[in-house]
Amino acid sequence: MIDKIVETPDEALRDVQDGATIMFGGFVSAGTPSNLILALQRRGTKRITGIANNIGLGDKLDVLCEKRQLAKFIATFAIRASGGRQSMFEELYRRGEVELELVPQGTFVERIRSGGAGLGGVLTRTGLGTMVEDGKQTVSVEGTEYLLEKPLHADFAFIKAWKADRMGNLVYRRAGRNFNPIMATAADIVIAEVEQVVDVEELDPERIGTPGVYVDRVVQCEPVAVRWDA
Amino acid sequence: MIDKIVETPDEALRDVQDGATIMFGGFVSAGTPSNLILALQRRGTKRITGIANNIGLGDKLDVLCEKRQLAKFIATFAIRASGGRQSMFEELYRRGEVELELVPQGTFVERIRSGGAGLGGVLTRTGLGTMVEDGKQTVSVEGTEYLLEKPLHADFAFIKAWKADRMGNLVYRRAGRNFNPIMATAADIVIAEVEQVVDVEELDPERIGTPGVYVDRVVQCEPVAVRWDA
Amino acid sequence: MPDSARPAGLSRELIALRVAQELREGMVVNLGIGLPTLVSNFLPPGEEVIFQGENGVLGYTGISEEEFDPDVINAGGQPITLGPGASFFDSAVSFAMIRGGHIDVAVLGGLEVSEKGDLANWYLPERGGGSIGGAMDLACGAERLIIAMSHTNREDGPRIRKECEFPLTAPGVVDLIVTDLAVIDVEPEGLLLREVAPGVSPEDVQARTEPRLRLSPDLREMQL
Amino acid sequence: MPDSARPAGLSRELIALRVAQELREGMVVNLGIGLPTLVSNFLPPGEEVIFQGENGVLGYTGISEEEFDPDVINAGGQPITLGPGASFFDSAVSFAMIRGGHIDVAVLGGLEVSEKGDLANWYLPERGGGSIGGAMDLACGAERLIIAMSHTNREDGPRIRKECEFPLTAPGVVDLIVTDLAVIDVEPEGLLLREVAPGVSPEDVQARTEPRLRLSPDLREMQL
Repeated sequence: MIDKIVETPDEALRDVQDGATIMFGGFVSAGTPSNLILALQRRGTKRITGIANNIGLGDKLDVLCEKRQLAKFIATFAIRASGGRQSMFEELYRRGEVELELVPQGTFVERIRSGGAGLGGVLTRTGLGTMVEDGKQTVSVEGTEYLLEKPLHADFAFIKAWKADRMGNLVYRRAGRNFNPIMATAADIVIAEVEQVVDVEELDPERIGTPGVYVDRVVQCEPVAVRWDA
Repeated sequence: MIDKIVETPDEALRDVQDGATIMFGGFVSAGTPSNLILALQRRGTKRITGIANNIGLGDKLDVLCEKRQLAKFIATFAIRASGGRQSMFEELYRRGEVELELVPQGTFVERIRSGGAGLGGVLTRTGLGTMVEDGKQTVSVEGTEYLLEKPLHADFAFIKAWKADRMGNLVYRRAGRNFNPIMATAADIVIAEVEQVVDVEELDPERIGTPGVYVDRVVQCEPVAVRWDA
Repeated sequence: MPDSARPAGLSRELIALRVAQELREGMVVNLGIGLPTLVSNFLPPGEEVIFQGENGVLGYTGISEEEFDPDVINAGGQPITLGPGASFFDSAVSFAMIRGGHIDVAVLGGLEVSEKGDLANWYLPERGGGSIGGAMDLACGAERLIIAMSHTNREDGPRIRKECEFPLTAPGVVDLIVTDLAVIDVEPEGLLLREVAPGVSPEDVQARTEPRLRLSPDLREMQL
Repeated sequence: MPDSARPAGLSRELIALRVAQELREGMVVNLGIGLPTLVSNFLPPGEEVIFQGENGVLGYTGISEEEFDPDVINAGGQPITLGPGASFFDSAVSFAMIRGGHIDVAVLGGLEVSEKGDLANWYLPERGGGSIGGAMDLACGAERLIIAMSHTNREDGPRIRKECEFPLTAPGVVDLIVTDLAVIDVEPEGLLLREVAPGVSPEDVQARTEPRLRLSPDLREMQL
């Protein structure tokens, strides 16, 4: 019988090694695998290349900067207008202790999808005529120029869903989807933090957002409270 | 108040002109807009470029061959091993009266998605080393060769869903999804045939498969009975 | 620097109200972070404008005052209320919608706009970095791009310039600029001053705008 | 043409049974139209193999005998039964799964296979045309590709050839060939005969195979 449930976030991260490339689902408060991020902090894994929509002030991922666990980060939001305050990430970035690759959000998700779908990359107009095109190949299709953006793939994806069954089928809740279903397709090992584990008969086949075939481990956690202060 | 409901399939097709390019959702018996196809037959529109997964023996689309309404068809299934029987489409194709572009199914759906998502095309390994690559550009990404497959876009998409509301939000049923949600993104005018029109409050926001912003017209029809005989 | 005292100009709320007048029933509209977020507050009651959040929501109606639900937010991370016919989807679907030209109007904030419609709004020079978020995709993908911003920067220098000095978000994309002082169309022939804020003269606006403005034959005071 | 009478070989059902032996619990498997469809009938009871239909279904268990539901079909258009944990999705998601290497095993029918693992199975020479369907994507995308077919064509000529004569589905993709006469591995060094059907000799197989077969040191009769 297929059973992908593991007991604790720490056990779920058992083979995450120094130097790993890790995708993190979530968009600010929605669908962020906070318990897995905290377990990664406890584990102390070093020289991580992180891939997530946002890192910075108020983001759970900022905790990975406390002990300088990050070597590089690929994100769409990183340095934000936020008065005088700055995140630990911003501080490390300023000191040159972490590398940052800033990507337009549509390109970001499409590069991940491309990595998960075996495609050679993304042909997009976004970023043309801006700093984003620096050093990149362009391809002309019927007289129109497109930027070639390369696929993203990772060793691990840490994602968050609402419900799961033992087969790893995931159901998301509202705007908790965001990058989670896409990242689940683009990593060697996919670890899902969920609020509830239910019997395999309980999930409606019409509502499954990530089929279990993409998921390697499922861990049930009390959601870490997130508050919004803009 | 937004209201996209029209009374009859014939009214829904009011501006479909000779020479139109039309996408048709559906995979054999599932999610096929049979009532819209029959209305198109009644309308007698000529020189159509059709885009659909399958045309041939037992397919509703074959009726468009009775009065030679098709100039060209882009499909993944067209000529099938089926004993001595042949479809009207196959007969016309053999006589050179309709042009056929055969596409691998993954490339087919990805080209449509690309057309709907403003991308410049698809970079895929599928088709390399086969007749499918003839005359096409290849692009090298980090030492691997990919075939560049161009986006598909249409004047109209005829799609089929289970339920709709007045805003054009669509809910699909089981394997009735197939090409419908993707085609809904890639045509100037999208016409949806549905089994039920319900109040706008009745559709679960988590279950909407095509948001109403993609849909121009909705028509409620008694499903045309389809039988499976392999 | 302009040679006269800066006129008061509109509040952020009134800029949002003026932008809201550009929206019509049935339009699909994305509101950027900051000032643009306020636009949803100023729609005529019952007018069905469909707001999209690029984080994967369609059909929200405004900012929620209810208890915070971390999964019901817009792209600014703010809690939102849902209208009838709302739906949720993932980020790939969301940006396919944006890049594929299915957003009728995007309203974004701006740091600088050039007379050719170039937009700069992602790089924060004072911080030596920035965030792109969905801005580049929205700027390229939306059918119509409205920039809502203060007419001048903190030093009272012009934000509407011959060329942007800051790194671009996208070249040649802005259709309409709504500021605290004026409403300006970006046209192939250059910038066209269509409306001025109450108490503001065309000369006041020109004095705080680097490129030459053409005056619309129908130039008028904003109706607020 | 071979110089001896053709041995009887396995029925379609027994070929399917032999293919089923290659599957393990937890594997994600796509069964092509025709003979491969029969494979799901021959799994040990309770073994959770997850069958994918490229039309947008995962977790079906077999062909249904119940009343026909037009929306519950596999890629062959056949009515299916659903197992626990089944799910539905659209064709873009389905082919992202196939092309992205998330299908462990695809079982397809074949017209010809070359000694380099080239597959030809979409073009029907007798009809002057064909259908590609999902075959090219499955052939390129699946982690392991098993071809289930009759060892010879209608004229008793070999389907396993030095070079395919028919238009290719994909070059260099086949891992294992299961026919009514034999089980053959496609290896970088060429074809390796692993098993023969009951009552069939290695010589019988070689006589009906164009390229030279190497004999596995563990060559044995199929266990059915």
